[in-house]
Amino acid sequence: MVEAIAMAHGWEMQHDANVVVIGQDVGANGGVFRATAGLQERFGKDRVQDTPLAEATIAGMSVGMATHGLKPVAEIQFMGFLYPALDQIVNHMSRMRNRTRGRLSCPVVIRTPHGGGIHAPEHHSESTETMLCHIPGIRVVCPSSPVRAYGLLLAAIRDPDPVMFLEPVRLYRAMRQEVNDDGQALPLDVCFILREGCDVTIVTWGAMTMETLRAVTELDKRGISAEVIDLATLSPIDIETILASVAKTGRLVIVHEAARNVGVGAEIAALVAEHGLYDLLAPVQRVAGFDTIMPLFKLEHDYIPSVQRIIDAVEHTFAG
Amino acid sequence: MVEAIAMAHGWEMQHDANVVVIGQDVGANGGVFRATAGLQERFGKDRVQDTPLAEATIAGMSVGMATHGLKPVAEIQFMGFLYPALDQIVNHMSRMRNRTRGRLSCPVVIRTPHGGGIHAPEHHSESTETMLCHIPGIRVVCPSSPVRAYGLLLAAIRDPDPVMFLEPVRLYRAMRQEVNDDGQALPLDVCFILREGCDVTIVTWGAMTMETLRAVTELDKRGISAEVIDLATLSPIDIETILASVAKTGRLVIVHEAARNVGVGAEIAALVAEHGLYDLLAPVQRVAGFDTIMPLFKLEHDYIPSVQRIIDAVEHTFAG
Amino acid sequence: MAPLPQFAADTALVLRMYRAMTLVRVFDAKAVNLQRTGQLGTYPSSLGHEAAHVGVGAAMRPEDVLAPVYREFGTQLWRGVTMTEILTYWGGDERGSDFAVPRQDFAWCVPIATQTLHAAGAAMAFKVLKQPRCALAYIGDGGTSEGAFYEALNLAGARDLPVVFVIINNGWAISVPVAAQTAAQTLAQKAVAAGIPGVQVDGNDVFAVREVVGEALEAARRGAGPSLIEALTYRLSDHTTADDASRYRSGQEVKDAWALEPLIRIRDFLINAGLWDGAKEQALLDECTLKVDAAVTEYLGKAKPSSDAMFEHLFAALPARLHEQRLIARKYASKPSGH
Amino acid sequence: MAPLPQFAADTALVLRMYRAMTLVRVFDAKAVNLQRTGQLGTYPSSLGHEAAHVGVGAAMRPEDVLAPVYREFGTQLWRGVTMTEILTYWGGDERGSDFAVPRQDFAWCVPIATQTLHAAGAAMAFKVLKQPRCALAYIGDGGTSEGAFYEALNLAGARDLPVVFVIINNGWAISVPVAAQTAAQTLAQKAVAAGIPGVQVDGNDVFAVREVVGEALEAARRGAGPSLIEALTYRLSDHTTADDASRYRSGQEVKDAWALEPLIRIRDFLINAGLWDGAKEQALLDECTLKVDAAVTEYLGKAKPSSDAMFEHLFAALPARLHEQRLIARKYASKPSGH
Ligand SMILES: Cc1ncc(C[n+]2csc(CCOP(=O)(O)OP(=O)(O)O)c2C)c(N)n1
Ligand SMILES: Cc1ncc(C[n+]2csc(CCOP(=O)(O)OP(=O)(O)O)c2C)c(N)n1
Ligand SMILES: [Mg+2]
Ligand SMILES: [Mg+2]
Repeated sequence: MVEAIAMAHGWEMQHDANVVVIGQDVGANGGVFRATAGLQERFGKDRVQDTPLAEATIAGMSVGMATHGLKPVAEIQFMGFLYPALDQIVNHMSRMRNRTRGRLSCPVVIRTPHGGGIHAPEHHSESTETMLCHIPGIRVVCPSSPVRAYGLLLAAIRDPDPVMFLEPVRLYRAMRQEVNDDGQALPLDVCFILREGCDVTIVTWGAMTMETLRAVTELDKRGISAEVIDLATLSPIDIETILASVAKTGRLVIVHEAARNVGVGAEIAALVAEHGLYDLLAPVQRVAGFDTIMPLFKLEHDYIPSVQRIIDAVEHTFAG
Repeated sequence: MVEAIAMAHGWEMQHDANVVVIGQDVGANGGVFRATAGLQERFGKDRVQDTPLAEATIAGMSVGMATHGLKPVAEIQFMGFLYPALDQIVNHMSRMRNRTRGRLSCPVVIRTPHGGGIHAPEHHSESTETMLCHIPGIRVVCPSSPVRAYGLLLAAIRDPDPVMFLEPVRLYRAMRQEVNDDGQALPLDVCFILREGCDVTIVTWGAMTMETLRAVTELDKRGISAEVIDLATLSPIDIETILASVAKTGRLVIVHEAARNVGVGAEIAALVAEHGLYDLLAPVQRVAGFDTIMPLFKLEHDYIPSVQRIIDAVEHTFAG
Repeated sequence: MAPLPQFAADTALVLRMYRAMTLVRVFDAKAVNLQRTGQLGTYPSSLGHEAAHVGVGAAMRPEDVLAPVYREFGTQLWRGVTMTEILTYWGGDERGSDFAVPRQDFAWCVPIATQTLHAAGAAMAFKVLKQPRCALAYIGDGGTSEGAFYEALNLAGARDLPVVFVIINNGWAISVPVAAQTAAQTLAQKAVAAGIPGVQVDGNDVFAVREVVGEALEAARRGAGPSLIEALTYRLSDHTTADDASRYRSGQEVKDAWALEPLIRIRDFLINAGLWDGAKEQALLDECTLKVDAAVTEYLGKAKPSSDAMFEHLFAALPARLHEQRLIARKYASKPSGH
Repeated sequence: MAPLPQFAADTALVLRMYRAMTLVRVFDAKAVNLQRTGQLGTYPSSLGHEAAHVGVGAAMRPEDVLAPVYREFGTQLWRGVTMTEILTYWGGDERGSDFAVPRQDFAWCVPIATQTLHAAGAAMAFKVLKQPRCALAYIGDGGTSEGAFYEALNLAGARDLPVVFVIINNGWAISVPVAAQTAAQTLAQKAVAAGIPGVQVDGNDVFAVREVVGEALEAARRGAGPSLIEALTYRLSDHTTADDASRYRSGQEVKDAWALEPLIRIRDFLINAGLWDGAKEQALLDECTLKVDAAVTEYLGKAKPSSDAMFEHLFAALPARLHEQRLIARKYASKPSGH
C-alpha cells in the first residue's frame, strides 16, 4: 500500500503546482515508511520539505500555508505523536473557514500511520480516530487497500477542506495490489461494500478489514452470508449505506481496532439504534480493542480483535 | 458552584500537605472564575502556584510532581485551551502506572471549565469530553450541582489515578446550594438518579441537567413521568444503573451539550443497544449539540439543546 | 536619545499616525462602555498600546499579512479592518472576521501563541510562491511561555522565512507579571534560541516602533530572514472587561505607567513642531466620536444571524449527513433580534 | 586543552567508567544482533554515545532522578537498571520499565521532549518537599525543536528548579541534520531564551562530561538553579534497527566520526597512565560478554505476559466496567510463549 500512497503524491504534485509535502524525514529519507520516497528528488526541496522535529509546527505551518495559496500534505510520523498537533487541528484547521465566513480556508491533508500489529515500539500503534472524528469541520479517512489508498488520497488532496488521512500500518507492506496511476480519485463521504451478503452486516475499516474478510470466509463455511462494509470515511459517516444493509440483513457487527469506549463503533451502533431499531433482529455487537492502553508488542495481538472474536460475535447475533 | 469548588480545595489542602494547586492566575487572582480564591493567602506560594502561560507545562509538570510525591490539582483556564496539554495526558498521565507496572503513578486532577452559555469569547465554550473519555487510564468527571462538585472534587483529589474534572460554566454562578464543608467525598464511577420516574429514562450531565429538569417539569404536566440520571462520571460509565432504569421505563433519551457525532451519548446508546435492546419500546433519542463549530455567542443558544428539544425528543419516544 | 527617523519629516504621515492613535483610543472607551451596558461581549481593551499597534500598522505594506492576537485594534484599523467588524466579532458574531479589507489577514486568535505558526506558514507560502510579501505575528509577554511561540521562531530561523514576530510586553498576562513567566531578563533575547536577531523597542514611542518594525520587514522582504522585536509598553486597562486588575496589581503602578502613555508624547511632538493645537485636538476628538458612533449604530443595527450560519461555512459544501441537523437547528432557533 | 578534573586521579572511578563504557558497547552490539535475528523489537543503538551517557551517570547521585529518552543505556546501567530490563522493554514487555533499581527514575520516553517537563515537575516536587535532590533530563538535538523542551527550560528558569537538561547532539535526528533543525549556531544557546546558563561540552570525553554535569548538578542542588548542557557527539549507528542511514548520510562522514569515538580516547589515557593493557582489555571484553549473555538468557527465558497484564495496572483498582473485558481478553488470548 505504501507505494500506492507515494504514487498518489507523485500524480497530484505533478498536476498541481501548489501541492507541497512536509513532515519529519519525508525528504532524503522518503519517510520512515517510504510513503514519500523519491518525491524530493523529483520535485525539489521547496515542495518536499523536512520540517523541524515539532508536530505543532507541522500543523500550524500547514494552516498558514493553506490559507495563503498552498495545499500542504503533511505527514505525522506516527499517530501517537499527533497530539501536539491537535490544538492547531481543533482550534484552527477545522475552524478557519467557519471563523472567517469562507474568507480563508484550510485545504490541508494530514497523513499519519494508524494502528498496531507490526511489533513497533511504544506509542507507535495507536488508533485514536475517535478524537478526530468528534471534531466538526474536518474529514477523517482510512483506506483499506492500495487501490483505495490511491483514490482516496487523491480525493483528500483535492478536497477544499482539511482531511485527516489515517494509514493502517499493517497494510503498508502486507497488502499488494495492482494500482492504476491514472489520477482517478475515489469519492469521500461514502462507504464501500467489500462483499455482499444477506444474513449479517459487518462494518469495519482500515486493517481490520483483513481479519473481517478472513472471518467471513469461515462464516461462509458455516452457512452465514455476511455483507462487509468498509467505512472508509470515518467522519462524516455514510449511515444510509449501513442502514440499507441492516434493513436487508437484520444484524449488525462493528469491528474496529480502537478502544471500544466512545469508539467510532459507538456512533454507528447509536445511529442504527435510532434509525434502524425495528430492523434489528438481534443486539448490535461491537468487536473492538479493549479500554486499556495499547500494550507493548508482546501482547498486541491479544489487544487487536482476532478472527475468532469476529466469528463469535457474528454467531452471537444468531444465538438470541 | 464556584464556592463549593474553592471549598473542596481548601478542605483537602488543609488535610493533605501534598496537595498543590497550579495553573494560570490561580494565585493572587484566585482563578478567572474564582475557583481558587483565597487559597494562596491561606497556603502560600509553594502550594498555590501560578504557572507560566503554557498548558503542556501544566500537564507535564503535573506528571513529574505526581510521580515524585505531590498531588497536583491543576487548572486549565478553559477547555478550549486544553489541547496543548493532551499529549501529556494521553501519552503519560494516563499511562504512567501501566507503563511502569505500578512503580510510578499519577494522582493528578486537571480541572477545566466545560460548555458554553455565558456569552464568552471564541474557544471559551467547548465541551469535548469525548476526546478525554476515549483515553484509557483516566477518569472523567462532571458535576451538576455545588454539592456534587464538592463531593466529587474531593473524591477526584483523593483518587490514586488521574481525573479530568469538567466544571460546567453555566453552573458556576447560576447554581447556589448549601454545601456542608465536612470533607465527605461522593463516590466516583457511579451515576446519580436526580429524579425517579417510570415512563422514560433521561441520561444527562453537567449544565444540561438544568434544561432536562425544566423539561421534566413540563413533561409531568403532560402525564409523562421521566427518570433523570446524572451520569457524573463520564468515563468509566456506570451502565448498570442506566440499564436498570431502561428496563423499568423502556425508553431512553440522552441529552448532552457536546457535538453529537461520537459524543458520549453514542456510547450510552450503543451499550443499551447491546445489553438492553429487548427492553427498548422505542428508538433511543440523542439530544445533543450539532456537529458544527460551537458558534460565537450570538448563536450559542441555537447550539445548546433547548428545553423544547428535550420535550419533543421524549414525546417522540411515545410516538411510534 | 536616538535621532528621529527620516519619516518623521513626513508631516502627513505623522499626523495620520496621531489621528489613528486617537481614533483607537476613542473607539476603545466606547467599546468598554458598550460591554458595561450589555451591548457587547467580553472585550480586551487596547488602552496604552496605541503607539505599538499603530506603529506596526504604519510599518507594514498592504500586501503583507497580519496575524493578530486579540487586542491589536490599532494595527487592524490602520490596515482596513472596520470598527463595525471589530464590534461584530466581539459582539459574538463570526461575520466580524470576514474583513472586507484586508482579505488575507488572519482573524483574531484567542488560543495564545498559535498564530505565530500561522504567520510562519504564510511566510513559507510567500517563499515557495516567490511573492515579495512578509507576515507579521503579534504575541504577548505571557504568550512567550507557550511552546508554539518557540517553535515558530525556530522554524522561521531554520528556513529563513520572511516573517517578523512582535512581542507586546505590556507587563502582565492577566494577573501574572513578566518576572513570573520567565527568568530571561528580556523577551527579545528569546530570539537567540532560534539563531535570529532580537531587539527591544520603546513600545510607547510610535516613531521608534515604526522604524524598527519597518527595518525588520524590509530585511525579511529582501531575504535577510526573520526577526523578533520586543515592544515595551503597559496594559493601562484591566485584562478584559471580565477582569478586575485591582485584585493583583497596585494602583500606584498603574498611575506611574500613565505618565509614560503614548499619546501625550506624540502630541507634544506635534505641538512643538507647530503642527497641533487645542482646537485641532478638539476637532479630531469630535471627528473620532462621530466615526465611532456611526460604527456602533451600524453594529447595533445588524440582525442576529440565522441558525443556518452554523452550517454555512463548516465545509465548502455541507455533507449530506448534516442536512437534517440544519433543519433541526432551524426548528428550535431562538427568534432573530438585534440583541 | 583544559587540565584534567580532580576526579581523574581517582583510578578506581576512572576504571569503573571505562568498564561501564565497554559493557554498554558490548551490550549494544548484542542487542542489535538480537533484533536482526528476530529476538528483539526495534532497538535504538547507543553506539558512539558511551562517554556522554556514562559521564552523566557518574555525575549523578543515586537519589537524583533521571528522565531518559530511549537511547541512554550507559546512564541507566550505571544507575542500576539491568540489561535484562532493557531487553525486556525493547522486547515489547512493560515489565522492563519496572526497574528494581532505581525505583524513582522515569521510564523510557518515546514522545520526544515530553520528558523534559517531567524532570522539571519532579524538580518542583523536590523543591516543594525540600528534598536535596536533582532531576536530569536528556534530550536529542532533534528534540530541541519541540515546544515542550523550551517550555521546560522556561519553567525551570522561572521557578529556579533543581534540574539539569542535557542535550545529546549526535548530529542527526533520524535523517535530519542539526543545521536543518535550527538556525542557532549552538544548541547550548537555547538556554538564553530561558535566562539560564548553557554550556557545550565534548560529549566524547567522559572526563569533561562528568565534570560539567557534576558541577551543574551541584549548583542545582545548592539552589543556584537549572542549567542546559550540550554534549557534542555522533550517532555512529543507524537511528534504530528500523533505519538505513546510508539513504541520507555519507559513509565518509561516519568514517570520520569513528576517529573521534569515545572509547579509544579513554583507553589511550589508561594505557598511558600504565593502568591498562591488551590482556586487561581482553579480560574485560570476556567479562562483558559473559554478563551480556547472562542477561540475554534471562531475557529470552521470560514467559510472555498473560493478557491480564493489560488490565492489571491500568488503575490502582480495576473499575467494574472493565471486568468483562478482562474475561474476553483471556478467552481470546494467544498462547503464552517465550517469543
Ligand atoms: C492557550 C491559551 N491559554 C490560556 C488562555 C487564556 N488567556 C487569555 S489572555 C491570557 C493572558 C495573555 O497574556 P499576554 O500574552 O501577555 O497578552 P496580553 O493579554 O497582555 O495582551 C490568558 C492566559 C488563552 N487564551 N489561550
Ligand atoms: C513527538 C515525537 N515525534 C516524532 C517521533 C519519531 N522519532 C523518533 S526518534 C526521532 C528523532 C530524534 O532525534 P534526536 O532528538 O536528535 O534524538 P536521537 O535519536 O538522535 O538520539 C523521531 C523524529 C517521536 N518519537 N516523538
Ligand atoms: Mg501581556
Ligand atoms: Mg540526534
